[in-house]
Amino acid sequence: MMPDLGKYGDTVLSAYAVSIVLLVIMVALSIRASRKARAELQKIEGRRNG
Amino acid sequence: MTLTVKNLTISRGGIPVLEGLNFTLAPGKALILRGPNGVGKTTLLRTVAGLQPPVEGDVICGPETIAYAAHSDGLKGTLSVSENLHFWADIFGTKGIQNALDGFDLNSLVDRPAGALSAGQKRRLGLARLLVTGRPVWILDEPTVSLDVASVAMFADAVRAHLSEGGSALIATHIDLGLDAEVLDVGPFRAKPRSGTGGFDGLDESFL
Amino acid sequence: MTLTVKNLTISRGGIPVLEGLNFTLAPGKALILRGPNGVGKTTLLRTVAGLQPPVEGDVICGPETIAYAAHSDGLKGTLSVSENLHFWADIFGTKGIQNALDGFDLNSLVDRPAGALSAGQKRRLGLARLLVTGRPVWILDEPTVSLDVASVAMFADAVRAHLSEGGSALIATHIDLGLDAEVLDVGPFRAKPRSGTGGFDGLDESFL
Amino acid sequence: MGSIWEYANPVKFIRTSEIVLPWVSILATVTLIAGLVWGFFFTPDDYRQGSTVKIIYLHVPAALMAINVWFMMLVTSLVWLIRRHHVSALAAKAAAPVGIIMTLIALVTGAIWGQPMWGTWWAWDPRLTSFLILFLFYLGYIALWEAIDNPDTAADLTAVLCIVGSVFAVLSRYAVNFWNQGLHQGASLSLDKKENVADVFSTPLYVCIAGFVLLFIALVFLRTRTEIHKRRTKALLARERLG
Amino acid sequence: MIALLIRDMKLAMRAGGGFGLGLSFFLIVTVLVPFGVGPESTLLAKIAPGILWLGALLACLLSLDRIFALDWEDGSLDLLATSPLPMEGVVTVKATAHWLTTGLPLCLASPLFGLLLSLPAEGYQWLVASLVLGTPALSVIGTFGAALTVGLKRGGLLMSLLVLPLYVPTLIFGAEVARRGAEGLATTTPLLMLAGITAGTIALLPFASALVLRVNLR
Amino acid sequence: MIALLIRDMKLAMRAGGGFGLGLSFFLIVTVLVPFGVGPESTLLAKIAPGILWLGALLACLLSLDRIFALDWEDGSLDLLATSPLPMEGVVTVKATAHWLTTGLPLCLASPLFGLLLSLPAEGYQWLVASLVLGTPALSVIGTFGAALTVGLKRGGLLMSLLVLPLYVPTLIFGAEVARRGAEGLATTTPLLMLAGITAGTIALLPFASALVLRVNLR
Ligand code: HEM
Ligand SMILES: Nc1ncnc2c1ncn2[C@@H]1O[C@H](COP(=O)(O)OP(=O)(O)OP(=O)(O)O)[C@@H](O)[C@H]1O
Ligand SMILES: Nc1ncnc2c1ncn2[C@@H]1O[C@H](COP(=O)(O)OP(=O)(O)OP(=O)(O)O)[C@@H](O)[C@H]1O
Ligand SMILES: [Mg+2]
Ligand SMILES: [Mg+2]
Repeated sequence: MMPDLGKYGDTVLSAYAVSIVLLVIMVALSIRASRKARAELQKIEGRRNG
Repeated sequence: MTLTVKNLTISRGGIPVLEGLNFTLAPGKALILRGPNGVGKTTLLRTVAGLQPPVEGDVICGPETIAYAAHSDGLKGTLSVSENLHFWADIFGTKGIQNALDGFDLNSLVDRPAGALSAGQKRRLGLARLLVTGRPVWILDEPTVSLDVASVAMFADAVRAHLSEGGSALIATHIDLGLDAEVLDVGPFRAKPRSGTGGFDGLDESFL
Repeated sequence: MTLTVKNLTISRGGIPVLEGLNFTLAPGKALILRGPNGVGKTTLLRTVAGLQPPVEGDVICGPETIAYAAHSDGLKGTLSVSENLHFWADIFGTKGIQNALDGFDLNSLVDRPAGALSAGQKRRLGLARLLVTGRPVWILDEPTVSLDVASVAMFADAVRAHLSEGGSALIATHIDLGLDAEVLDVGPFRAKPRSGTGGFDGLDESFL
Repeated sequence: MGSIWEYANPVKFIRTSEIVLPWVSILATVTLIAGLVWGFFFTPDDYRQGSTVKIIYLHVPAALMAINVWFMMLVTSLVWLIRRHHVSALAAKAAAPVGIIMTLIALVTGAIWGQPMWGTWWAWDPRLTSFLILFLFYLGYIALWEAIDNPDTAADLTAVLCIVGSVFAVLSRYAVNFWNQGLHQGASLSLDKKENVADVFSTPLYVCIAGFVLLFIALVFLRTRTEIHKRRTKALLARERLG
Repeated sequence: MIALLIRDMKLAMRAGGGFGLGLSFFLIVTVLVPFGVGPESTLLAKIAPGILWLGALLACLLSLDRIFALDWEDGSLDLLATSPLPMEGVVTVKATAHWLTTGLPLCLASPLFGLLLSLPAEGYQWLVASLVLGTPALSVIGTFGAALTVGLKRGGLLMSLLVLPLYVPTLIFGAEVARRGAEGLATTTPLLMLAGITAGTIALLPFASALVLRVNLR
Repeated sequence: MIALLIRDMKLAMRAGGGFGLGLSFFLIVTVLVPFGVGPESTLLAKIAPGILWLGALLACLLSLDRIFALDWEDGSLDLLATSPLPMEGVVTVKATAHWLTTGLPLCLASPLFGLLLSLPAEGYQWLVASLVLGTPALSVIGTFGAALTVGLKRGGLLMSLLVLPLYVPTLIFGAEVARRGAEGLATTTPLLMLAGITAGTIALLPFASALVLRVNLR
């Protein structure tokens, strides 16, 4: 399955690892912030309407 | 020279604070603004002075007619009293500060650096600045803060003299100045929350 | 807890401004300082609070008994009202700010950053700080600046409550607080030029 | 009616994005994973660069996005200044962190790639240098947003910064080129190989680029929604306090 | 406008030194460099033009944050905004005052500091020329940064962050002129570029600064 | 005291970034150096330790002037002076907060910046060690300078002028450690000197700062 990366294995893998980690962190943070913002808004709107 | 405010809504920090304000200020008249702390007097004065745009409505008034005096006096502590006044006189293109010095009893302090004045003396200097602007419409935010009784009277005299020369004044204050002026309580103009409907339907450009 | 001032001479910028001051402030009492602008009230209060040394005479008072409130309030604009109060409570080692919030009607503003308060709201917060210090002797320099009538009454109530708990207060002010307190006019204590030779008789605020 | 500006209304935007967002997200995930898997597992090594050529599937899309995101911010900033549509200001705010992450990915993958290719992590090559400057612009832009309380003021100031910054970014690009002419032949050698990138490499590369673009779109939708929600929360809270 | 310029110069003088301070900072940076990198004069000569330009830039930067901050704090800025002066005028005057108190003294004193870093003899004229042409741009760009961050507490560091990337082109061309000059190479192209940048910023940036300042006063 | 520390850290954070800003300034100085002196990596490697130390020093310096200035302006300092905290405590806390928001992040990030300036591989550990040992001294000395100039408008530049000469010994030994480390030489002597300076300043300078501050409050 794993392709043979030759002597540059570390290089390629670390590049992928770093990038994917950065992407995942960014997506995760965005989703979390979105959830939080929405929940907070709902709480306040609930208070206002109810 | 008449200042007209029409159907004005003003906001602070993105939130409307006063709405539906209407008044006119004719030459020779003074208008005293009253209202509890935090109701929006300072915001109103800043809007009228053109420092912030109104949310709705208009402030109609000739160009270059307004002299504004805020909570802080805009004094430079390292410049002397006369240098401070001369500076503003130059900026507003008027001549002579003697009038201003006399009006607020600053003659004995002319050469003192403004930083070495007491709170009340600073305020008197700040008010003296109004006399060197040569502008007809005075917009004053709590002008008598820190002033003793004698100085308050001195200030009231200055306002009266200004009015008698055809000027006008819009003053926010919590104390009685002994001026013969109309009083506007801004309390009733407090902005009310928009439509009571919930959800996002009420969402407009101000996110309310 | 009694604060005693004995034969005090104080100076500002190297020039004596008041001299020969004597008074005592017993627990449960308030003393109002009056005097025209620039006579030296602020200087006197700073000296009593220990911020500057007296030229002559003594200020006698127990250690760590004084809470001082100056012209400016020492608020951090980026911290919320409750954070500001909690900070001072921690510094003075007292517990709980609820009392202070109630005393100055700040409950609706607790989470607001102090920078987004109006002038009067800021001042109320500054005064609320006194309640969290837990100190018996209050030294207040024009505490009611920018306050509306209702807030001034609120402040007077707070002082009365403090006095009834055995505290005391030394207050410089130009307006009538409606407190049942002794009044000391510092005008007569103006420092006189040392040598009585003529020419100096015209001494005024600027010491010329 | 039907004008594109309608979508700049917050309500309309929230409604539309509600529908669009899931689809874009799915599409983005699929494309990105497909492209990266293809690139990583199913492409041959380059005869000269060996397996390091696989880094291209991250490096180039990220680098392209880094520039394009800034460009998008420039456009939305102009829209805000001219037409004052709040969504467009908030979209710029939402995009900036994505842009800085893209810049970071381009820089980091480039640095990692540089180690075997040029024997150094970092060289003051014009292209690398101008990317570093772009990174700084992003940093300043985001810091300015964070530093200002009043949202409209922040929108105005950051918009002006973005426009002025764009001009200076372009200027810097020329300055940097002038400053370090032809010092790094090694860099231009490997960077200018675009023409002879064979199809085996370029097709998955295009898929990856598409994946990054879609990911960006999805993120901007999501984050702009977040910003709108936050704005409304703030406004409501403030209103409540006024009583 | 003249009144404002005079006042600002007066204030700069009164506040303990005025001219002197920017200069002393420049001096100290130049003096600290040998402590940092070691005293070999060949090495120093090589980095001298760059370091001198950097020092000038940092000296400018350090005095920037107070361009508007003081006027903001004491309320003068509000009052100026309601005065007959157009905001663009205010901004231009502020930039001019900043240059007169910082840039100009640096230009005049730079040969002296070149001496400290063993700058080669051919370099002096080009160093001065590049500074004279370049420092006005530094002041104008800096005024923009100061206008952006006025009213923010601890705005100083944020302002540096915003301003420094904007300084890059000026620095590159300026230092390039000085470096080429010191090495006896042709300096026309970078000199022209430098002049272009300065002219462009002076012509356009004040409008952006005025806009931004008005927004900040709201 | 803890309350004050926490408040100061909070303020630093809220004011748009806190930690980030000192760091970004450091980053920007390091980035600008190559623009000034040119991109050759051998030259850069040679001056890297010195420049990094200088950058750290300037980043510290730039954030100094606000240590007391803000508290002075809004009156908190008067109030703190009448609080149960001893002035020495206030000063120490302020220095600590400054170090935590400026020095510490610089230490942690310095290897990255070493990379940009092609610092040789052996240099990294010594660079970090010297910064960890030296930056506390920078903060403490800086606090003294800030205490001296509090209350002066435009005190920023004057303070730099006062503080920079005081920084010289720290800079010399710090940069020496980093340079010797990068060249693979023995570093014990300068390291010991650096540690001595730091220990000495931490032990003694707060008293001087407190004294000076009390005088300034009068
Ligand atoms: C930190 C360092 C680096 C940065 C910031 C950087 C930046 C960029 C940018 C902006 C692009 C896209 C520009 C365009 O398509 O016109 C690009 C493309 C590319 N880079 Fe890098 N790069 C870095 C290091 C490297 C290294 C070390 C290599 C390999 C030796 C490399 C190889 C490539 C290749 C092959 C392309 C695609 C070809 C092209 O579009 O011209 N890069 N890089
Ligand atoms: N930056 C800000 N962000 C949000 N709200 C603010 C901001 N500044 C002030 N406010 C709020 O706006 C309202 C109006 O403030 P304003 O200063 O105009 O009141 P004011 O009538 O002048 O009060 P005072 O008599 O106390 O001076 C207040 O409730 C205040 O809390
Ligand atoms: N730094 C200074 N140098 C010299 N004289 C000063 C300095 N600061 C204040 N003064 C002078 O000292 C005198 C006393 O000032 P002080 O501030 O104590 O007056 P005050 O009674 O509080 O007045 P106010 O009611 O106006 O606040 C004033 O005449 C003032 O001009
Ligand atoms: Mg007000
Ligand atoms: Mg006073």
